[in-house]
Amino acid sequence: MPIRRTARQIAEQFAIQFPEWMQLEMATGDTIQFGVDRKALPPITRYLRDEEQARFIVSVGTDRRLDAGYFEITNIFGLDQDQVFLLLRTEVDPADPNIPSITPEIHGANWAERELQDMLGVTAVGHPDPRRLVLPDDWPDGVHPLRKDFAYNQRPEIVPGRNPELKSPPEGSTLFPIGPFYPTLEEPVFINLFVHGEHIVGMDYRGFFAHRGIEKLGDAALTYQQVPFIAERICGICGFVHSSCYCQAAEKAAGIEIPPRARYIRTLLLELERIHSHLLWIGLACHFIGFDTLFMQAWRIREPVMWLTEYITGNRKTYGMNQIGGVARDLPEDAKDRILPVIERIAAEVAGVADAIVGDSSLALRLQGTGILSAAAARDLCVIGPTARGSGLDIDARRDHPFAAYGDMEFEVCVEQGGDNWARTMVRIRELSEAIKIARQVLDKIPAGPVMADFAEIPPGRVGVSSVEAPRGEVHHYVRTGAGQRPDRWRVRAPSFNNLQSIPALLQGMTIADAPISIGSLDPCFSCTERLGVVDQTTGQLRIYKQADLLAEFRHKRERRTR
Amino acid sequence: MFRHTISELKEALVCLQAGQVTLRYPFQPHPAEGEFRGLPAVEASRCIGCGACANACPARVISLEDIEGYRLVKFELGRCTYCASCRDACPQEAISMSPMFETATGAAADLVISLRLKLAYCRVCGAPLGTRRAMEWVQSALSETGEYPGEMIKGLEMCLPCKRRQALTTAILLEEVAA
Amino acid sequence: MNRGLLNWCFKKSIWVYHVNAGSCNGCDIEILDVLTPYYDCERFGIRLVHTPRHADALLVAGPVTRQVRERLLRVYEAVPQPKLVIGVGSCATGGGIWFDSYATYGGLGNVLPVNLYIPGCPPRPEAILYGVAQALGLVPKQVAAQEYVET
Amino acid sequence: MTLDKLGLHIFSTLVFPGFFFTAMVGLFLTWVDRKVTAVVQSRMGPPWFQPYADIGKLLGKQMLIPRGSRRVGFLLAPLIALAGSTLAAVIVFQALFDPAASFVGDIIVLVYLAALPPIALIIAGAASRSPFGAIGAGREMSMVLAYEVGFVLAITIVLIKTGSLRFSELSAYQAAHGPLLFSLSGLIALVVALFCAQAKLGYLPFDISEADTELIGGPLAEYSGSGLALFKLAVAMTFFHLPAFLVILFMGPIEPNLFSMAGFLIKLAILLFLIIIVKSTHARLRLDQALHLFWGKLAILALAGVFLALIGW
Repeated sequence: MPIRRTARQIAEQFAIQFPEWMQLEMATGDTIQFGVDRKALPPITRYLRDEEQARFIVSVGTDRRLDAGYFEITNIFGLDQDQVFLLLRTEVDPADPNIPSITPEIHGANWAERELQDMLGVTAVGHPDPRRLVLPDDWPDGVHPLRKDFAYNQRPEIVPGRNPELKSPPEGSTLFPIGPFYPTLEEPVFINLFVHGEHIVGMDYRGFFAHRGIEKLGDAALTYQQVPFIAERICGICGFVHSSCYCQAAEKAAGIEIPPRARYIRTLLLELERIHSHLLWIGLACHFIGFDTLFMQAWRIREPVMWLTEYITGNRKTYGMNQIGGVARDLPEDAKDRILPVIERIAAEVAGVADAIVGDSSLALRLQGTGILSAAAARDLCVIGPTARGSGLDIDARRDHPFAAYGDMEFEVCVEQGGDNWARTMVRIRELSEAIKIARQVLDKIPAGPVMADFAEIPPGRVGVSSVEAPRGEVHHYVRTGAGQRPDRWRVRAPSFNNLQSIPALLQGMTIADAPISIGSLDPCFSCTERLGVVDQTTGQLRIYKQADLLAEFRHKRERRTR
Repeated sequence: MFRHTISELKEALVCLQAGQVTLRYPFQPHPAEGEFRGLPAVEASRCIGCGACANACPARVISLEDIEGYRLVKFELGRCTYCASCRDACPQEAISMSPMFETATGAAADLVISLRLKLAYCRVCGAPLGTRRAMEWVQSALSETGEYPGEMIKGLEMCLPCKRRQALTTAILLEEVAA
Repeated sequence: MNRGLLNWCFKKSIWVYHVNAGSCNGCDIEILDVLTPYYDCERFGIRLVHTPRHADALLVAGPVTRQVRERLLRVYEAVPQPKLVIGVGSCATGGGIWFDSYATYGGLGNVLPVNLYIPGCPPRPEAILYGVAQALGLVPKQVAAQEYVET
Repeated sequence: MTLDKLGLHIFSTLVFPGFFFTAMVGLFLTWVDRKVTAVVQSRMGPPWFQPYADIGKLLGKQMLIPRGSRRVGFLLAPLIALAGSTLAAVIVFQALFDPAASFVGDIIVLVYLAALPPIALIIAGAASRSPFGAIGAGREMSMVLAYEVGFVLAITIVLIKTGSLRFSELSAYQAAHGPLLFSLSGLIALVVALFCAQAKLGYLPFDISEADTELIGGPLAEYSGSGLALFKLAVAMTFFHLPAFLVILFMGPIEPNLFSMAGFLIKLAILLFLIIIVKSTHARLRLDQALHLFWGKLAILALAGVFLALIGW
C-alpha cells in the first residue's frame, strides 16, 4: 500500500513534473485544480494513466464566453489511493474550438468527449469515433444546447430524414436489433448486434433516447435549492444518490459543513436505496433469463423497503430530503423501531435467496463464463461499481473518497475475480449484507442534533466536486457556483455512462441469448446516463415580484419546519 | 444432480415460506403511512396570491396572471413532482400535501386548480397592485406591530409612480410654502 | 362474436406493453412493481407483453423526448385495434419537471391520443392499480378540476 | 360412408373429443398452470376464466399483417398449428373414450401430427421476416431435431416392450403386465418423454425459440389478434393432450369405466404438476446447452433405455 499523499504534496509533485504545462490553481481538502495548456492534455493523461494509475472520471465543458471569453474544459481524474480528485482545467479559444482527444490514451473518455462535441461544440481532434452521441438524430448541425446563447425552451426545427449514423455489419453477418424498446431494457436504447447465426461478432450502440435536457432548465427557474429535486429525477432508482452528490459538491464549493445527524441520515437513506436497488437488480437479472419465480420473490422481499422509505420520507422513491446544507426533514421519532425489524427480515430472506442462487445449477449455467470483462479492459474502460469489482478492481467511492458518514462506518468492499455475469451477481449479493450492516451501524451511532446547517449566500465562481457510491457505481457531480441563485455549471457523471461503454467488450464471442443478461449485468441506467445534468446560470428574471416581509415570514416558517 | 435437487427444494422453501401476500387493493384500502406527500391541496380562502409557491416550485406547476380584475393562480398539477416545496414556501399555510394518490383521470384538465383572487388597485391611478388579500395581510401585519403610522400603512394602497408623484408634489408644495 | 361477450373479454383481459419515453425509471419500476406479489395485477387479467403486436394497451412513462417520439409513434402503429394509451407519471401527464425543455415534447398528450393519465412522481403501485381499475369501471374517478373565485 | 357417420366424424373432430372439448379443457389447464405458478410466486394469480377471456379478446382484435412478410405462410401457419393439435387431440382422446376407434399405428400418426405445431412455428417465424422471427425459427428447427430424437426413442422403448404401436393393444399390455412405468426401461422412457414434452410445449427451461426476454416471442413476435389466438389455443390443447398421451403410454391401462377415468385424471394431474413446477423453478437454457442436453445426456439415457428394453428389463 503506497503512502497516502495530501493534496498539497501531490500538487507540488506535479508542479515539478510539468513546470511549463501545469499551473496550480487550487489545492483544498480532496480537490486539486491545475490550469493546463490544451497541447499538454495527451502527455499528461498518459503520465496519469501509467505513473499514477489515475482513473478518468469525466470531462466538463462550460461556456464561459460571457464572463471570461473562452470555453472551459475540465478533465477530472480520481487518484483513489490518495483520496484526491484532480481537475485539469483547459481554456479553449472560441475562434478555434478544438482540443486534442485523450480517448486514444484512455478509452473510457470516449463518450465524454463526444458529449463535448454535441453539447458545447468543442471538437475532440483525433477521436476514433466522432459520431453524434447525445443529441437526437433530427437535431440540426451546429446547434449546441450547452452554449449560453441557446435558450432552454427553444426547440430547433426538425431535420427530416436523418437516421442514426450506424456502423454497417461486417461481411457475412446479419443484424439483430435490440431496442429501442426491448423487454429486458426498462429504458429505450438501441443496440445493433452483428451476428453469425447465434454468435455475436460485433455491435453498435445508439443511446440517449432518454436525453431530457435537464441542463438548460436552470436558465429559467431552478435555484440552488430546487436543483436537488431535479437531480433526484435524473434516475428513479438511485435518485437520492444524485441529490446527495449534488448537495455535497455544492457544499464543498461553498464551504458549508453539514451537521453530523444530516450526514448519518444521508448514509442511512443511501444504504436503504442500495438494498432496494440490488434486490431489484437480482429480480430483473433472473427475469432476463426467464426465471420469473425468483424475480417475483426478490421483488417481494424488496417491497417492505419501499414502504419503509415512504414512511420515513413521504415518498417511495423520490425522497425529497436533500437540500444544500443538510436534509429537509428529520427522521420520524420511531424510525429506528420501524427500520430494524424490516432490515432484519430482509437480511434473513436475502440469506435464503442467496443460498438458492448460489446452489442453482440452471442459473450457474447461464451466468458462469458469460459476459466476461477482464481486469485490464475494466481499467481501460474506467468502469466502476459492481461491474469493476466483479472484474477484480478494488474500488469503492465509499472507502476511496469518503463522504456522508461512511468514514465512521465499518464495511467490506466486495470484490470478485471472475469478471463474468456470475461474479457481478455475487458482488451484488454480498453488498446487500454489507448495506444491511451499514444501516444497522447508522441506527446505532446516529447522533442527535440539527439536520440543517446555517449558511449565508453561496459565493460565485467556486468549484466543488463530489463522488457518491451508487448501487451501480460511482456517481460524480461537478458544481461551479454562479452569481445569483443558480450554479453556473452542474455536471453529472452517472456510473452507467462508463459502464455502458464496456458492452462491446462484454458481448465479444457471446451468443444472442447471453446478450440481455450480459447487458443487464451492468445494471445499466440509461436515464442517468442521458440526463446531462447541467444548470446554467443566467440573469433569469423573476416572474413575480416579492414583498420583503412576505419573504421574511416564509423564511421564518421554513426554519420552524426544518427544526 | 443431487445438489441440484437440494437447491431446487431450498428455492421452493423460500417461495412457499412467504405464502400468498397479495394485497386486496383496490377493494380494501392501502393508504400510505407517515407524512406521505400526495396531491397538493389548496385552501382557497387562505391564499393571498403572493406567488411564493410559484417561485419555489421546481416543476413550475404554479403560474400567476392578472386578468379582468382578478389574479389567476393556476396549479397545473398534472406535472407536479410532489416535492412539497410549495407547502414549505406558503406564508399562509394554504397549501398542504393531502394523502390522496388515487388521481387517475382521462383528462389532464381534471388536475388543474385555479383560484381567482380580487386585485387591489392604486387609490390614485387605478393600476393593479397585487391581490386585495395580500394588501390587507400586509397592512394588518404592519399595524399589529404598532410601529408604523396609519397614513404610511394607508400609503401602501398606492402604486410606486403615484407614491413618487405624491412625494414630489408634497416636496414641491413644501418648497413653495418655504419660498 | 356476440358484442356483449366480446366487451366482457376486452374488460377482463388487458395485455400491456410498456414504453419508456424518456422517463427517469421511477415509473418504470413502479409499473413492474404492479406485477409483483404484493400488487399482482394478473388478478385483473393484466399481463405485461413484450411486443406491441400482442398488446391492448400502451403504458407510456416519460415526457416523450425528441429522440424517442418517432419510435413511439411506430410502436403505437404496431398495436392492433382496439387500443388504449395510458400515460403513467407526472412526465407523461404534463411533461413533468422538464415539460418545457428543448429535448422533450412536454407530455404524452402532445404526441398520442391518451385514454387515461395516472399522475404521480412516481405513482404508487396502488395508484397505477387504481387507474387501471378505474378504466375497467371498478372504482370511481376521484379528481375534478377545482375553480375558486373570490367574492 | 353414410351421411350420419360423416356427421359423427365432424362432430368428433370439431366438438368432442376434438377441438372444442380439448380447447376448453386445455384453457382450463392453462389457468391451473398460471394459478400454480402464482402460488409459487407468492401471489394471487388470475381468476379461473382468464384464459378464456384472453382468447376471446384476441379473436376480437385486429390482425395486423406486417409489411414485408410472406402473406400466405404468415396466414397459414396458425391454421396448421391448430389443425395439428386438433387432430392429435382427436386420436388421443378417442383412444381414451372410445378404444374401439383405435387403428393400427395410431401412435405413429399421433407423433407425426404432434410435430405439426412446431413446424407451423418455423413457418411463422420464417414468414414474418423479422430478425426475431428468423432467429426464433432457426432455434425452433434445432430444438425440433433435438427433442424429436428423444421422443421417438422413448416411443421405440414402448414399441419394444409391448410389441405394438396401437393404443388398444398398449392398454391391453399394461392391463396384463402392469404399467410400463414400473419397468426400468419404461421409467427411463417416461423421463425422457417428459423432458421432450416440456420442450414440445415450449415451456421453461426450453422456451428457447420464443424467449420473451431475448427474442420478444420469436416466431410469434409479429402475430396479433386471431393469429396469435390460434397459436395460443394450439399450445393450450397440446398442454392437455400431450400429458394425456404420456399417461396412456406409460401409466397403466385405460378402461371405459369411472374408476379408470378417475385414475387417469389423478395421473394426469401428477404429470401436469411436474411440468408446471419445473417450468416455474428454472432459468431458460441457452440453445447450445439445450442441444447438449438432448443430444448428449438424454440421448444416452434413451439409448440405455432401448438396450434395457431389448434385454427385457
